[in-house]
Amino acid sequence: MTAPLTPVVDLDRIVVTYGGGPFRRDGFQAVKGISLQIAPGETVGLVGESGSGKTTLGRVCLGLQPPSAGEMRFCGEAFGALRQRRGQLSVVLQHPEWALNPRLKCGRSVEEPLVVLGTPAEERRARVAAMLENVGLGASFAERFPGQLSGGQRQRVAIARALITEPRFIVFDEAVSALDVSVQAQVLNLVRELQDQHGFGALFISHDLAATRYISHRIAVMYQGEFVEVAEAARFYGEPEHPYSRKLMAAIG
Amino acid sequence: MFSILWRLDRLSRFGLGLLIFLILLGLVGPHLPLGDPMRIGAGPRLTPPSWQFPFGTDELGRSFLPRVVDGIRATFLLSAVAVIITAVIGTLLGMVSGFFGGFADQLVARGADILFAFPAILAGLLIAAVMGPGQISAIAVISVATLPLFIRVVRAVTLGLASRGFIVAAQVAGASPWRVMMVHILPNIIGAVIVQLTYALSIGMIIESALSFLGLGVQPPYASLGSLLRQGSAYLTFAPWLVLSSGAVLSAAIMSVNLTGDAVRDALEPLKGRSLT
Amino acid sequence: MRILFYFLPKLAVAAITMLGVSALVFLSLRMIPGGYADVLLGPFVTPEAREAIAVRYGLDQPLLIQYLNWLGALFQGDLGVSMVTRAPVLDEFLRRAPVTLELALLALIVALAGGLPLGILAGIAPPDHRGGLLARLVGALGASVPDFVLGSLLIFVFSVWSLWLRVGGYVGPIEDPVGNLRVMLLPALTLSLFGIALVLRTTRDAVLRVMTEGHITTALARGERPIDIVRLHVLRNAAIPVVTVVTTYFGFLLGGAVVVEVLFSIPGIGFFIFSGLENRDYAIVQAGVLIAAAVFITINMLADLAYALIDPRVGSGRH
Amino acid sequence: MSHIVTCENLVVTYRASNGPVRALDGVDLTISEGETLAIVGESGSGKSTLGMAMGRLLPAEAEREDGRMDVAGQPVFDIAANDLRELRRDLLGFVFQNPMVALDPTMRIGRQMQRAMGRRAGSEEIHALLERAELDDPARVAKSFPHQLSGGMAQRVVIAMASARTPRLLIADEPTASLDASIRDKVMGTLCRLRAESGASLVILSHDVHMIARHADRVAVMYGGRIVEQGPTGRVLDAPVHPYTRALLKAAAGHEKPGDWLTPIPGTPPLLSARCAACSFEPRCTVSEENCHTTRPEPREVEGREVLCLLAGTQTEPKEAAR
Repeated sequence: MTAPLTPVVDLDRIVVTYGGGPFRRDGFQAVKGISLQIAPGETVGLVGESGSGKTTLGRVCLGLQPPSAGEMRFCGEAFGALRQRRGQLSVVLQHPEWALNPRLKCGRSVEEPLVVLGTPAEERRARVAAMLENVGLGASFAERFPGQLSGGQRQRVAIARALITEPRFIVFDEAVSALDVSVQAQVLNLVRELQDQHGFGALFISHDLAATRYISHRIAVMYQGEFVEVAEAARFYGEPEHPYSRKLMAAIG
Repeated sequence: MFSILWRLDRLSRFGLGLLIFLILLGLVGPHLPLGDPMRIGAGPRLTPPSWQFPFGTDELGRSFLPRVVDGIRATFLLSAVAVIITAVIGTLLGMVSGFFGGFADQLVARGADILFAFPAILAGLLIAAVMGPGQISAIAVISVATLPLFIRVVRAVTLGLASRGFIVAAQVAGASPWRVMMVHILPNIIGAVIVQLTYALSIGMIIESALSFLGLGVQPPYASLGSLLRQGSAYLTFAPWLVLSSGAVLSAAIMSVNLTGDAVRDALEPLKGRSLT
Repeated sequence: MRILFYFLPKLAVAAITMLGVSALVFLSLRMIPGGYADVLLGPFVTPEAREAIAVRYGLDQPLLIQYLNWLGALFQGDLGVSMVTRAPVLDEFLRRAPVTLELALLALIVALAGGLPLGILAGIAPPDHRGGLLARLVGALGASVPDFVLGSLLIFVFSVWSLWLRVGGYVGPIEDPVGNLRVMLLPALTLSLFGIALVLRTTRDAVLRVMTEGHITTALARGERPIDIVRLHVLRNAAIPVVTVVTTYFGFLLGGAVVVEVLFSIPGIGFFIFSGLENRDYAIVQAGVLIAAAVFITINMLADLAYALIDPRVGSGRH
Repeated sequence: MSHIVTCENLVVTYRASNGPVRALDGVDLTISEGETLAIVGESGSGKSTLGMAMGRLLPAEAEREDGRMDVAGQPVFDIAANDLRELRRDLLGFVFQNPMVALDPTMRIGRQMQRAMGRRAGSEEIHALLERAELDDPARVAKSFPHQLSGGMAQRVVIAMASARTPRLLIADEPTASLDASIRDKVMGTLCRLRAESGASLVILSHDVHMIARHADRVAVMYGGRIVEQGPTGRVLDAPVHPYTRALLKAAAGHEKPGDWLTPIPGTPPLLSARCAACSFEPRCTVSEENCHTTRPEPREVEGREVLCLLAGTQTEPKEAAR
């Protein structure tokens, strides 16, 4: 750990415009010139209401949504194609019922990123077993189908899949929002522990400020495509600066 | 999957049983002691049904029952071949269209629109004009009529899946589009394809028999249920058993397919309804 | 505004579809074995006659030019002439259109009158009610008996016991309205059975789907009567899929119910196209398919418009 | 004080393809006139079933197996369809989780309001009621279709509809869960104010402990289809005695300090198929003893609230399992 670390993700004045074209009303700017750096081992929380552009920004960070303007660098280099970034980044999404392919055994879901990387089968099996242990499930879960698991267990399998290639960056998009309070805490703690172990950078997208500030180091509050406040998470245990952030705080009580 | 089917009600079971019975009959029919479908003068001409000739005889004195059994096989086989080929093509096109979106999607969707705009029997007339009547024309007509159905259903279901977590996760992991489609999308849309397959099969059977009825499908001396009806309709008033027997068997065959389709659909996405009190 | 923004792209798509249809139809005729000249002149043609025909119909030009010429003629209402009678094809079709239109409307009315009420009842019946089973049976039966089977059966019944209705011997509705109805009713009924089944099944499924939606619970929660819930909240929300199948069915009827018209000797478009094929008069088949497809595309466009009127969300960009 | 709701040993099961699911496993509950009761629980705890049962709005596959539910003196599961309809229309008001789903997408708001208020309501009255629900431009709202409103506005419409006929009991199922965080509190405020104006009782069904802490007089915590702890809000939330309530409060993010760790509840909530013969929380409980596994707890009075735990009040300081 010398000098300032190269950020895993470096967003430079990103703009995303949807729509436009014949027979359509004017384009809609979902993201309006946003800059953000995420350091290795850092979790940045991204809160905002539906339609604020936070999911779009998450897609930009994953290379799924090419920005209309601005630049995205990954570990100091231009992002390039997703295929070149195999194994370097991953995602955990909302809706545990759709997080895993219902037709595949969990083991096959978890090993898929390794298959894509071309890891030999023997090594894959060992790493899948180890990773399932790591997320607190046990290797026997490799043989189960998602339909036999609870929402929290499925989200754990999804996290195992996200971590199996030891990626440098993970996006959690509403990853705990659909879970019950008691299970939510299990998953939040798991992510915190795993980050201490593996040191990935993370973007934690959520509409739930309480969960976000618990898990994040820094928080960016997004409103209508722009950041209205970016501050240390601790700030959101006190009195944040922007009036909109304070409105969000009111919901926690 | 089959265990789900048997949990269904009487009507569904009846349809599935009938379907299996008819397919078996068509398969083993030639080996059953029903008589030779091609033997002219096996009995007197146009005799009404009797123990010896359960469906009577036709104008050449051929026993009609073995001809109907032969017709079942021809109708099922021809429609099934056409529909299965179409299902494979339609599923691939629909997945590509729904998954890639953009230009590929426009191309496939517009192509489906164009095919859909041709009324099936009219398309049959046109294709018969170009290719001449016969089985290949019939297969082509069935494909033209059912391809848009597969494309539309598969495209819609794929679109619904494309934003699901496991698809996005696979893309982020760097999986190739082909891999995503084959490993993640196909196994999850196969149910919808099967439902559509049964409906397309029933449409295919209707088209095949209608074309044969018009003399554009299976050509003599071979028989399908439609051509038997055509043959019988010339003697409708004084030998109605020809039309009645082949018509009843044809309707029963299509109904067995439809009921099976309903059963599969109800098993995959049950519609519950509720009371209004 | 909303409807305009929604409808303009639909219009463009319809135009593209029509163009594609026309290209396919054009190609199909050029692909007929033996070529155009053989078709026109029969198998015993001299090379000179073949040449003359080729020049006269522009067959010596590249395919694309031929197509554009043909398309240009189409836009002026020139669908070619019958190879047999030499009469303009369009006139022949327009003369027969009213017969097919009448048949289609009769069949549609019967299908709606039978299918809609049964479908709604089957949809709102309590889950275990016997009516649901009956509806499924009618639906399965209607979708399974091909029109020529039902038609043959009806012809048999009505030719043996000559009840009031008649088979064959078409008379126009203007000369003899009652006689016309006597001739048309059987083919219309034959065509409508499939329609009844189609409308019934679609309506039932759509109603069942709406019944589980949240706003029905809301209506129940504020103490609405069942009849009001169905009338105010179920029907409109269930209408879109029903409109879709009804327009597809109507388009199919208008495209010439070939089999039924042939079976009952109704001198409509379908019958005309079929006899065109039998006489190897391919210009009629070609034009017939083109007209049917155009009618079908137009009707579907009207359906698109109907969606926007039924559901305020359609075309609003939010769904 | 008279009771608007009396619920005794209510058992409700759902028929499912893989066997019955017992959503309510014997619920005893009374709600007083004019009070605000919050029913807290996780998904599958039975809180929604209980709320819907108050208006007998359960889906067709649900069946009342045992017990009774009296609302305004009428046994809702045993009255004729007509009486039930009148009860719902005149005495009950429901607010659902997702207003976009609860409103008919093809009918203008004004017309839907009129259906709720009764035939004679004119546009003036409709506008007035919308205004009371804090909708700024009632004329425009009345002319809109649901999809033209934001989620918050639509929920205010639903709240206005629920209170249209001054009901005696309002039932709100996760009324703010589908709304953006920045407006939740305000919408909740509107609901509570309209309740106060009419003097009705209010039942809030929610998983959000912090939200209800501010609005409810009394809290009932549900787990495994039963109410495991109920009592005055302050007492239950500040000094919970049931191990589940305690664990739930420690697991919820929101009141921890920066850098603290939350204490999750291990395992997953139960799915009952038959009457639970033991304490349904026992498999996840960190303080359970031998007989928790064999004895079905019955309601007991402990420290000013009703608790369903054999051990509550007997252990002074619960043994905490290390994380």
